[in-house]
Amino acid sequence: MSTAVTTGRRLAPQAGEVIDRRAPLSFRWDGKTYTGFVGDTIVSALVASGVDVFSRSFKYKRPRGVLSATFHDPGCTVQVGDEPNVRAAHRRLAAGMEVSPENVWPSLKFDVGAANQLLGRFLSSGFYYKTFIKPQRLWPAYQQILGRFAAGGVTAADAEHGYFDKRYIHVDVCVAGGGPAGMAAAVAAAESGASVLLVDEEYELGGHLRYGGDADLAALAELRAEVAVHESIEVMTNAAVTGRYDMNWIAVVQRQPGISVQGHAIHERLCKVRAGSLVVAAGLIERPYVFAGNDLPGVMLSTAVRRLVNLHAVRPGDNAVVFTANADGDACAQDLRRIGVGVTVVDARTDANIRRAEGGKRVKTVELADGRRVDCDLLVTAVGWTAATPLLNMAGDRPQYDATAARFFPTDRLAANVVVAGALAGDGSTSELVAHGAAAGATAAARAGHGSEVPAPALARVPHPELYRSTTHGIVDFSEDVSSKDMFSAKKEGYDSIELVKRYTTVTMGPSQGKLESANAVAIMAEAHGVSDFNEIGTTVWRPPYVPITLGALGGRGFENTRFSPMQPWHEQHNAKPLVAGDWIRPEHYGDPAAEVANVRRSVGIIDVTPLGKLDLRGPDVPKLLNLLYVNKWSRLPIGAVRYGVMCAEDGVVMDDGVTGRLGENHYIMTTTSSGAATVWEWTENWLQTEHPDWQIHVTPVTTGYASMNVAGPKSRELLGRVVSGVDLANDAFPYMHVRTATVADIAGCFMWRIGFTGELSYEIHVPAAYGLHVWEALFDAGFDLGVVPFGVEAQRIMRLEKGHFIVAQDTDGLTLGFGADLGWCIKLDKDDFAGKPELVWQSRRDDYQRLVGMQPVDPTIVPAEASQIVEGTKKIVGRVTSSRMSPTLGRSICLGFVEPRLATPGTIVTCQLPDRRRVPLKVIEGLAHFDPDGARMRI
Amino acid sequence: MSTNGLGRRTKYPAKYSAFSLIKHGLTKADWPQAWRKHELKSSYDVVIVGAGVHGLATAYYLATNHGITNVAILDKGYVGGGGSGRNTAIVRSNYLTPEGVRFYDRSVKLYEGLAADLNFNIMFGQMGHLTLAHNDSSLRTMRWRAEVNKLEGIDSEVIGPDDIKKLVPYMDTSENTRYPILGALYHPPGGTVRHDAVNWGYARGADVRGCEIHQQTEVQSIETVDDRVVAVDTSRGRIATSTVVNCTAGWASLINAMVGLKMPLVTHPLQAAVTEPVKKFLNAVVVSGSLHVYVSQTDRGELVFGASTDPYPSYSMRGSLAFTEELAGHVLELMPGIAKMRLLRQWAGLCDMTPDFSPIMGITPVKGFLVDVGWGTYGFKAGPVSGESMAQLVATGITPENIASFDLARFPEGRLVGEKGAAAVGH
Amino acid sequence: MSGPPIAPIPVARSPIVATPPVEVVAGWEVSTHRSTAALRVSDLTWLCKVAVKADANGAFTARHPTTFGSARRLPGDLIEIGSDPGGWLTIGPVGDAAALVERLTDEVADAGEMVSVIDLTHGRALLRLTGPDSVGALAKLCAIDLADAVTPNLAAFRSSVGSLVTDVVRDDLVDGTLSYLLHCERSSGQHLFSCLVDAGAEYGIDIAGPPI
Amino acid sequence: MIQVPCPWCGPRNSMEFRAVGESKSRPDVSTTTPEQWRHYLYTKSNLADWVTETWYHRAGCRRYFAVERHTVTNDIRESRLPAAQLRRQSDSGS
Repeated sequence: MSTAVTTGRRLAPQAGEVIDRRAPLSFRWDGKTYTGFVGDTIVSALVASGVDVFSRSFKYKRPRGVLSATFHDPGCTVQVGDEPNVRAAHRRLAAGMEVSPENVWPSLKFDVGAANQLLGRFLSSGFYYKTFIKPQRLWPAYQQILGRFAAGGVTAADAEHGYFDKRYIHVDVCVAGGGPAGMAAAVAAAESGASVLLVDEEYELGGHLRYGGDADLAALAELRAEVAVHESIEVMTNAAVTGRYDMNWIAVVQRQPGISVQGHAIHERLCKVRAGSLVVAAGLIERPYVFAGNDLPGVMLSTAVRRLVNLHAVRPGDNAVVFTANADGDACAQDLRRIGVGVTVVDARTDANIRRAEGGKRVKTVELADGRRVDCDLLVTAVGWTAATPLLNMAGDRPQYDATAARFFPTDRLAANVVVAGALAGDGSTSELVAHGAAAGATAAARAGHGSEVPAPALARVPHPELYRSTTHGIVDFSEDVSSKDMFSAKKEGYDSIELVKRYTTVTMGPSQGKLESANAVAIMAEAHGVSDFNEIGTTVWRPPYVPITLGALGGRGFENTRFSPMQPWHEQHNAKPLVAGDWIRPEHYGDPAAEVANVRRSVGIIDVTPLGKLDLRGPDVPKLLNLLYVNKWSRLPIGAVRYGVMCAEDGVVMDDGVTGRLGENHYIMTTTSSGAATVWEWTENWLQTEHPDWQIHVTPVTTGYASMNVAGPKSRELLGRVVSGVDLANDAFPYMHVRTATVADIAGCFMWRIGFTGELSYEIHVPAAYGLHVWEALFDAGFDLGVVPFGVEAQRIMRLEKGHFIVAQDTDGLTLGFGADLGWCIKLDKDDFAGKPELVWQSRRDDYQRLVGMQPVDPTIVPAEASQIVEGTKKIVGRVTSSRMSPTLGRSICLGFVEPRLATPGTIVTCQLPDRRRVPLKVIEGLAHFDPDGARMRI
Repeated sequence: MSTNGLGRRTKYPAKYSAFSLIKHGLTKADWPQAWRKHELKSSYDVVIVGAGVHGLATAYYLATNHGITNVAILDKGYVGGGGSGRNTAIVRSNYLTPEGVRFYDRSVKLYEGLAADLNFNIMFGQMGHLTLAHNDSSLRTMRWRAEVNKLEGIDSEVIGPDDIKKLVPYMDTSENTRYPILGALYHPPGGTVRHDAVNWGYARGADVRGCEIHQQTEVQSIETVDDRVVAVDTSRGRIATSTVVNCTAGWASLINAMVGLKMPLVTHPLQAAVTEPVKKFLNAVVVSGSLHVYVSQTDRGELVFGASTDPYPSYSMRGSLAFTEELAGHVLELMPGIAKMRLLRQWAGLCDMTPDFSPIMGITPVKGFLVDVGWGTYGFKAGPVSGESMAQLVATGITPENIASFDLARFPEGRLVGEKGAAAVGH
Repeated sequence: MSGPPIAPIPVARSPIVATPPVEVVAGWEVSTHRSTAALRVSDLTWLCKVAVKADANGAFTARHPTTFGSARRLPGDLIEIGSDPGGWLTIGPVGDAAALVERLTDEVADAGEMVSVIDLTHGRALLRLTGPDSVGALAKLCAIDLADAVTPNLAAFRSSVGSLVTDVVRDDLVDGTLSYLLHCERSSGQHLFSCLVDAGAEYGIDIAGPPI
Repeated sequence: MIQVPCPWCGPRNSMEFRAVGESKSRPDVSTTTPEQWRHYLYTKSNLADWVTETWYHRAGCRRYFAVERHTVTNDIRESRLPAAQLRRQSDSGS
């Protein structure tokens, strides 16, 4: 590599740099305009422009600069436009980016919060648990103030949602980590014939090779070429495996994948991967060193310096102290010398050490263990590594500490479909790591059914000094501002397990989730406990996601099923007010529900009841099934007849109701409530498949095979007479509670039954769905002169309430047994068996349950809100109103509700408390029906 | 009965206060242990299994209200390491049944005085609690709860979209959404506490009064003679005792099995998650039953999410991706503006669900074996009152009126509690 | 209007709003829009669909060896799908439902076996997604592995597509172009259609009327 | 997401299914006592171990079947047709 001439902080062109100097970009930071190049991260561009401080720390508001120059860099979280908490040391620069600092109220430079530094000694961890206790009434005020210190960026209520996306991926092998081992694993797996997904967090494959020397760059070029030739390898960069879940269900987040959908750039995409095997080649994360002043701007990890210098051609300082314990630190010193930075090496391997760093907005002086003081503007530490084991952890492993190599290693507790590759397993040269990766890749492929396993060549565990904390106290968790001193005192207070100290001090709980600090946290705890073996301390459990993922990506495109009837276009043209009823959109009314009621009572109206559940039942054993499902009897239902039935669950609680009609010898149609359609079908299948597989019955749901419409009102027969052929509609020929198949408006294959939910003469017509709109329109054309108008769900609710017909789950609840819903008339306890029979038998012998009754407010103008309570004395609840409406037909308010048995006698006056706390009298009526109790109108 | 009569008279080795903070800051003196370690004794008057909020509170009230201090609290893990440290720490009393309302209201009252009682700031923020209704039937249930709440003197009312928008400006209250917001049950006293603080405060309070907390002490079996408890065998040795209180939530069935009892309990994981912090924008607890989500924002700025329990029973606490997907999708239905916020961490706890969404508290067919289980997804908010009531039962042998309807016998006798209507997600 | 009503001529309609231009063909309102886009979705709801239920080891099964999870192309432009254990769905030309029901019923009428034949033409919405990028689009909606090894041509499965229970049959075109038939409950047809259009947007999906 | 091996459709994501619960046999309604019946309705073993459950493939073949699952690991070691169907098959077989 040629010696570079530096211009300001931007170095001259050099091999391996990822910036494109022909493509300058201008952006704004903290209100000022800066420029950088394509390929720069926000931070590298700012460092090149002389910016040192990117944020203030969470608690003490200390200035923070570059530490790791990676996604996890705790001091480099910024606001970009309406996007909070952007990782500025990772996010690549884009033209016109509006970047602003976070946590710096009122400004990055002047910061009142910095006063906290003086208070620091009082703001020890958990201080808030120990104060603001009294007086209690002031706590909300204290809480307001604490809230101001909340970290992070800002959101806006009206922020643009952005385009997010998801996709499913099925591969034989998923490789997490695109360093040398990961790339080799992918290639080997592909050569075994496996399909491969290769995922890396950075923008290019290569891992640490990217910012290495000439040899590294050469090796990298080779590996990249090998990956490229294999079409069976899908490469995802700037992406991360965020979680490994049961059975290798793997979450991968793709950030700004550079895909545009109809002009919207995809912000993030969640890939849900089902992989035969997972290769974890996540590598090592360089560890910060704990000492006084270790969070000063200008104190950086060796890998941070090498990234800035070699990838982004940025000069991070002029005078450096390099505290190194390994080859990477040495290489960093080399790089610094190459670009002309003055370097003082402090070599840990010769027992030299640093004690503390001093400075204000940037490090000025380093005090060494031997007392020497060295002035510098850059302090580099290379004290060792944290193994990136979260994915292994999620796969059941609990990595063990090895004091010789001074880091954690995987154990054999790993799930068989997860394989470790590369530096996680040990140390080695590039070629050794590649060999290890290749073996891991082949083994992973074999476990996914391709080729055969290859034993991995053992990687050495190179001895490394155990360097965690100097003789001074410093920051352990940079994003939470937790110091080693905090952890010592927490332990002394009895928060002595790693989980307790984590919760008490919040160490490892911040945005970097322990990536940088977990090893140090364990080491500090071991020191506090005076134990040498870290394994006695254990580690906190890493939880998904490995890196934070946007809610947008997790939510995806939000496909929510919505169901419509064939008549929906007509409803929209006629200004129906949409009612969301589960998945269905239904007309609540067409403007005036009361008028719709009046019209039905006076002449004729039509309602769209397509959502009614319909099951086609065929076979000789159908009566057995009906007898089992319903509380009433079905053995002798004649062909052409329909019957109302109620279903109870095994606990006797009312579950569903509807009518079932017999169309032929072995052919029945069952209707259910619209919300109960799916439940009743599954319930039916359950009985047939698990209790009575010997019964000859075929069940077919035909709910939306038919468009269903109820033609109701005294003139409904006359209207139907104009469009129905093949059926004699005369009262005696087609009586109440019967069914006929017919041709309606030239559409054959319709069936219609005569029932009366509204209490009027009415026919429910079921039409082959594709002709639903045709028949619907034909009915309105034909009935124009009869004054036919549509009516909606609300009008139907009013009319059924006038008739005292209850609605399951409104006039009953999760504990209403059959007799409580006034169903004694249809519950046939003399049947051998039916669902819920035992509970109903026992209930029939009791008298202690609330009864469903019809009620009318004594003041007919008062309509109690539904769920108003029936009370006695100051607060005793003795019932409630379940349904309540103003009846246009009766010109008075009417109710259904529950009352204690002793109050159920007709004529009883009960007290109802309205939401506004007024108390009004209601009179219990005879039966449930307020209108036409003996049902004469339905039988005309 | 005073909940802190004896408590006031007990001296903490170091009382927590602003003054003591400054003193310790200046002198750099160490704080004493919040609770101590002990050798396991060969016998205790009462053995409480589970050092979560229910077990610790039971011990605390045994000591403060009844002077019973020869008590061991055993936990196979660490203090508050189970559901008590994994829940979303929502406190409210706007339940459906009068007995439920009265019970949880007592808990809210205890929480309001708890920081002073325990000399430990539990950070009870009563920012208000909103349960959204997206269809007329849930709106009816909200009205039902509101009316029962009012009769019990609880501040609770149904409000409309405009008022909701005022309380939560980020909420999309427009009509043309897939899940339009028709209204909400608004409960001003509802809010959140710092769950760890509650656990630790009770632990410290129980410890200073002589109760012994034994962490890393797993119960392996329970000895009975003629259906009467005589001893508990633990990983650290045998304890003779005549009274065992099962406060182990998701693991309750396993402890019950040690005395041969089966109950209507099914253990389901309940997952939760937090986002990265952003500046405060949400000043209420928001719950949507239909969308299976609840959310609040901590003082640290994180959004804390919860949802309904996992769809099948399990003792696994590994968490699932599907949970975070549904959660995010539904939260964005409510607050589309926060799509670019990032989920930071997810975790799971174990819930022992009952058929009627009410706990099982009190005596069992095995004499001396008491249960405080079946806490499902609503156990934390009931911690203080459960501890108070269980302590009274242990001390007096008489089941307190406020837990009488939560007895185990209600199942064979068909007297289920009617919280079903309000349950689903409601937390 | 008064006097004797004039009954309009019956028109059958799909649950999916037809893309203009729209014509009535064979009694059905269909889009006649044509597309040459690489990825296309067509509404084929008008095709007839007949379901059969029979004993899994009975006479009907013997005559119809289409196994559960697979499909066969049969003479007369029929596709027979093994849609359920002991259940079949036959898709045929528009208007043939009645004849098909009769034929299938008569086939084993004398076998003494209980066989149910039901016309589901009106109960199901039917779509065809065609083009090499069909997999990419479907992979945004459906968790099933669509690789040839797992779901080859004429594989059939029922799963969740866009959070909707949907029947999927891989039915490549004669020229080998990748193509899928998808059908769901009629009332959710518009939803399924919208999901496919949204998922296909990245690949420039276009809407085409049914082949006439 | 765990995969449930459906006896008819093969392994599918658990989202496609409904977990019905511990497999139980229904008491004879003509002789059952309240204790027996409510034990059947409510009481659960709730083991942290291998359990036999009923699952329903809601988004697939719409079949109920039995699953042996470990409630700690969620591993599934077997899935088979419901007991009643197996009985019937063996009956017809013999």
